[in-house]
Amino acid sequence: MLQQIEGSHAIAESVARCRPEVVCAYPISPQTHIIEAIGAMVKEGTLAPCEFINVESEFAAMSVSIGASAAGARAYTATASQGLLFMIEAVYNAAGLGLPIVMTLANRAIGAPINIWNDHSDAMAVRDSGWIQLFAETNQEAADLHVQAFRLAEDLSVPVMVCMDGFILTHAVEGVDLLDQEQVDRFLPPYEPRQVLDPEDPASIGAMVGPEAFEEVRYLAHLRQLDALDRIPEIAAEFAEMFGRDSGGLVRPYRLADADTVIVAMGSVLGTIKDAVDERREAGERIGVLGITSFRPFPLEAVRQALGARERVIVVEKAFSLGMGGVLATDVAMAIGTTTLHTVVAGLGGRPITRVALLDMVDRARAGALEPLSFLDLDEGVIARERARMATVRRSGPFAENVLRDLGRPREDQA
Amino acid sequence: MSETRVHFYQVGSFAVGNRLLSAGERTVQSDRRRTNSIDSGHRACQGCGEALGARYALDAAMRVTSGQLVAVNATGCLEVFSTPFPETSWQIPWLHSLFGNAPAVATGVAAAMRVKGRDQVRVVGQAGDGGTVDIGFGTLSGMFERNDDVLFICYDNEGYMNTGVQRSAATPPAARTATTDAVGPEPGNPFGQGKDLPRIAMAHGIPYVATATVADLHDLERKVERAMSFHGARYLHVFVPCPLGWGAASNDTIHLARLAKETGIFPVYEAEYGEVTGVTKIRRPAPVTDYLRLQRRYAHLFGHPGRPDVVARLQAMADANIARYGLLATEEDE
Amino acid sequence: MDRPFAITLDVGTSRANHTGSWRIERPVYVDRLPPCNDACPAGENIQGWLYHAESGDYESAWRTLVQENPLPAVMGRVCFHPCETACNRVHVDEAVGINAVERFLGDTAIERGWSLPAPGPDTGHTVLVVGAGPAGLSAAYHLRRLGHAVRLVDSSPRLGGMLRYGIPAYRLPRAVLDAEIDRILALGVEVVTSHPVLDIEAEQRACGADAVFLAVGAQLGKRVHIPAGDSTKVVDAVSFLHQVADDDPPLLGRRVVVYGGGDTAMDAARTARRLGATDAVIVYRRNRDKMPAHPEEVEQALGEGVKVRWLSTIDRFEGGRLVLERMRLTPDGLPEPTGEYDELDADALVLALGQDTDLSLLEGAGAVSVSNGVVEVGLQMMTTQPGIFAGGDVAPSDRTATVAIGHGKHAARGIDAYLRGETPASPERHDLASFDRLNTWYYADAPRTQRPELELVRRQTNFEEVVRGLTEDNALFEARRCLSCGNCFECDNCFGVCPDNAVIKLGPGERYAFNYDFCKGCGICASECPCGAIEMVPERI
Amino acid sequence: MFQVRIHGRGGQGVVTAAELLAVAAFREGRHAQAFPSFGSERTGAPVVSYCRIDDREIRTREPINAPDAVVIQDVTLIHQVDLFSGLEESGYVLINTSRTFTELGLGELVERCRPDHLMTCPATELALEHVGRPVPNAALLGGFAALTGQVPIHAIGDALRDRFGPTIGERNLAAATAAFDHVRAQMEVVSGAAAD
Repeated sequence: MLQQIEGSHAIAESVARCRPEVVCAYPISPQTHIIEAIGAMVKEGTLAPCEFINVESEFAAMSVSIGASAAGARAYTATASQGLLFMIEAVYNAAGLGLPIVMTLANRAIGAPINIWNDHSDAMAVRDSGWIQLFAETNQEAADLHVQAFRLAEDLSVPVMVCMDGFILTHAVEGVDLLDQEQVDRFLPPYEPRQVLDPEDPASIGAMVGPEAFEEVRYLAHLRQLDALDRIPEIAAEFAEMFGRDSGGLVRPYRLADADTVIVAMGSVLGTIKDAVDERREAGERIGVLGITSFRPFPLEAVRQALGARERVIVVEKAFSLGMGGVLATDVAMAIGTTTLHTVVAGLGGRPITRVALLDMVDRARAGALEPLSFLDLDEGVIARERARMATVRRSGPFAENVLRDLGRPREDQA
Repeated sequence: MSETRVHFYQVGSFAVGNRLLSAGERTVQSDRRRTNSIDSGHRACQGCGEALGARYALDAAMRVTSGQLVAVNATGCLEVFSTPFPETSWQIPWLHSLFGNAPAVATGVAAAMRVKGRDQVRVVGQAGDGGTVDIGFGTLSGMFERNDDVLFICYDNEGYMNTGVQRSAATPPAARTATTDAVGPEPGNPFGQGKDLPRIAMAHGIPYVATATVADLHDLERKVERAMSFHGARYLHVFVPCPLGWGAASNDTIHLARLAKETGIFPVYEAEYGEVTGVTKIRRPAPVTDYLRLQRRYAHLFGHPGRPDVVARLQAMADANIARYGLLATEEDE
Repeated sequence: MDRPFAITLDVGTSRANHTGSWRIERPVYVDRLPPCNDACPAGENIQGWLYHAESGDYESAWRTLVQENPLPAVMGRVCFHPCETACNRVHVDEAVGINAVERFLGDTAIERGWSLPAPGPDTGHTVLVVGAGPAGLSAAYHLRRLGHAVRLVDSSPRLGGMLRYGIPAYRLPRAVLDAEIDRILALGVEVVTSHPVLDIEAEQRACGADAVFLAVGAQLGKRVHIPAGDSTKVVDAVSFLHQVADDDPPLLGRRVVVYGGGDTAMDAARTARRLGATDAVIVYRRNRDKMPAHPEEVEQALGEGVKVRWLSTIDRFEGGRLVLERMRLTPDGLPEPTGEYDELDADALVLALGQDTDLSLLEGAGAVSVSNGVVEVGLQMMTTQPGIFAGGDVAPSDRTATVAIGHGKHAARGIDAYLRGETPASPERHDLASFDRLNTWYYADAPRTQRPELELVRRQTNFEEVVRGLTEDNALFEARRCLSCGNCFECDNCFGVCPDNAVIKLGPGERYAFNYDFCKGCGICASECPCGAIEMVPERI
Repeated sequence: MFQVRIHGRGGQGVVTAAELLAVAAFREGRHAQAFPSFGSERTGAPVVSYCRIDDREIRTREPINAPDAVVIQDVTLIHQVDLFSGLEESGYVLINTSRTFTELGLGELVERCRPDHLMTCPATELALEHVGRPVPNAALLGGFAALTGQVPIHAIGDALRDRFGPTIGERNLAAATAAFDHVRAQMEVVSGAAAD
């Protein structure tokens, strides 16, 4: 039923209809509304049976989920940013143990400096953890992806992280067509664990594995990720067939035909990018978009096919690897080989990514003026002044505060 | 002449079993059908107190629950020596996740059992002292505070033995560890530090808290049984000597645990809902030196010139325990 | 099983890892000789019968007991129980009351009419036993069990020797003695009483015995010369007690002095009290520490109002008055005269200064070597004349009934070997289970059960038995105080304390075995074995 | 390159022995590399350590599968561990024992290897005598020096003093020297017998 609803609540409703049995909650913006809503449903009894556990930290949230999942329960939690980092040891552990936990990651920047707004740094920090990471473009897709995520996780016995942009999606109130309980039940069978703690069939889960087998264990985990490359489109196709709606999949091409320039991105920014591309298409420019839904596993083949031999590919991403550059771009480069590739880091810490800026980016690329790694809307002045200050003052202090001071100065002081 | 009638069984209340005891009065460990929750072939040191403590506690819990038990284990010696691929020593459902999260994982297992309608399956979380009082403390406190239905057992050997004998917040004063060397004016672990976790647990007001040692099996098993009679968060702190970390003879493991209790170094008691309800009295009082001298981690306190002042402080700590818990038997007790 | 590779493991898999390879020492189960058994002159397997008594199986306990000693009810009263002196429990609280339990078993056997084991198949040999005291009775019993015919002769009209004629009835009721003697005779013993043997070889020839056991005891009271007037009454304790036993007590008067410091002196003084003496005074030349009488005997005598003049000798006895010389102890503990004198009124003086043997019956047997008034014997109690054995007070040893019973048993075995033409093998003796091998923590604290005693008033006037027996509860309690030194009693400690689950419990009565596949040799089992029945030995190479 | 494998039990100073050997070689201006094997085994379990000695820089990090010498600290391992795996016929063996190879049931080894390369040394007894504790490793290094000639005894002494300080170091060196003499004497007997 289509309704105008806050993103977080849409997720809560969607997750609830997946019949999670253990839900762990620890507040951190911007995911808090999700678990608040689920908590209320458990408390009032509309979601039952379900254990809603107010834990004392994100580390405990993931740990409780691990225990619950290993004991055969469908486990769910949500976090963001620092919370994800605080639970990171358990995040890796859940994947290593092959426990099909589903977690919503309301993407948010990582401090210091502390910042509650959106970017993808948190997701990138657990890129190699063994979790499947799916990025939602809209709240509709986010809601649908959660249903698919439980199915995928439990099929493969791999945890799945549904990434949705914090605030931009979680706090946006827009139309979402939520599946009803009957529909979800049709799509998502009850959880049958691959391994479970059971007094009737005891086993030791979580053994120490030495050099003799560790590599194989890791390779098997990798193969499971590769299996997911098949399962993700299959599940999306099944979903589309059942509910008549495209959600999920590996990649999401947009107006790629004959495009010589393609912008690659993940998450909510794709909408804005599509608007910009439409504008240029109308002007006759051969430009298109490739949205990446499955970041892990990374669909190398799908990206290669989608991008083919383009004149230029611009990767717009909300995170980067300090001292190196684009994270998504590196993966895209791996897929497309020699095609000219630019990384544009954008929207860090919640900075708006505007169509104007995007178009400017495209222009510069066409003009050969776009660096292999560039930062969208970077305030060059601030950078220059801070660098100068650091060059002259030994105890220059933390540059985060300096930048704030710099930006806070009266306008006439700025050079 | 008055004759005292004593229910007397030669070694009844101290030894593991005894042919003269009725089956119900014998320990779980005296039973040939005991679970052996942690079985032969594990790689613990010779004379490992923790391996012994784990079997004692879990076998007792297995009996109480009729085998409906799941154990969650923190990283540490117990985990490493019991489950190196491809061999596990555990005969019960067992899960190891991380060093600092065993209480939370146990909470998750308990929640799953409850939601699945399998309330009869009980959950034990277990860790060494590092996994309990240090890195696992946050999750443990959370589990306590929520009163989750988990019995958490700390096997306290007073240090990080798995990594090569480093100090933990359970390391006693003056003990030498790899990170509190026996050098300088205050050799060994400093005085005035460390956590008294059983008392912290009591402060949470949880249904049951108890301390025990591997030297008193009847007491330990009774406490496990008592603990399992409650639902909610329960805590059992078991004193398990470590021959390697303490520099003690492998055959002295039980002897040391006994001395720790008899000297007052380690008070043995139990508490319900935050109030002490029972104390295991000292049977044969002994000075702390009897206990300390058997351990190389205290060797710097003895010999010439030795540190009688430090020994006196340790004795004072034991005396304080004796006074606080009333550990000395009175006429009435006898 | 379909488990995720490596991360999840099936139970029981660690048993593939044989940690026995870690071991440089291995525990082994041993049996050691408990000190009680070691100390028992009668060679009783005390721990063995206590083991049965602990579980309340008194008949098995009694049957184990009478393998060595056919007179438990008697010995449970009169034995001075060196077993209890040796008992390791002394170092914990008090010795186990072995003697009391023995008496309980003996009394129970009489009460329930248990029979001794049947005689062995007839060997065709006959053995002459001279003297029906404890040594002779013991020998007769063991000889019958070995299948030999026994001819038991005694000079007195009734059997029992010193048990009957030396030990007062308040210590050994005659009914008990008779019951146990009758039980031996029921095995088929030819008894000849009131038959003094004057010539041992003639006696043997006359009855055609193939061997002789000589156990005539030491029946002659020692006398010393004490200047005494005609009107004074001086008797020796052996005769005095014998007369009392024959119900023909001499008249000693109201003030009786007993001279000597042994158990016989105590018996004499206490008997005198019972016969109506208002004053029974023992005169002894040294102090209480040096007194040879057993402490509990002294205690009981004092409790009954017997008085003692310590450090005194009797100088003379005249006109109803004894003159005593005070003594003092040299640094070596020997009494020496002080030249100071006391006086003591007395109607009679009983000399209890020891006994001698009457070996005149050996005068014709020239090959039997006698020295210092006793017969020389070898390991199997054989004298220097083949075929003639001797034991009890006539042989060199402590003169106690328990020793005599042991002699009788050894002699019977020696005679048996002699008659078969064999050399008896001496059984293997285990190492002693000394106290330092025990881990006494595990034994419950339990003081010894005191045997109830007759009220003091009553024992001054009659010969009722002073020390009463244990109730069944008490006997059970006392038996369970046994530490089982050196021998496994299945306490399950080793089975419980092994961190590697490497001890196999074999089931009731079967004890345990080590699983050396997994034993790492830590030694906890040996340290925590209460009774020291596990030893760590270096691993074989 | 000369490669040594040392067998012992957890807690017996097996790793220390390899390290001391490496330090001794280093003090002689040679290149050396000592390393342990890691496992989940604890006190008492059979363990091994390794040492490489060469005149050139040692770059390889492979495990030692074909040692030139095997040192055995604890004879009780003989029937429990494949102690001589990968040992060539020309290899050296030094065992802490007062018995002979044949008495130890190692007749097969005696058949296969050079008699002057198979030596025993009562290292534990020597340690008790000179050091006062049953730690055989220092004495065995002395025996190793005599047997293989890879490091001189004075370099062993340097390593022991470095590690244990002058007092305890000297005591260990005394044990090592006694072991050196013991093995040397044994070798002379063997070579004398060979000459006969």
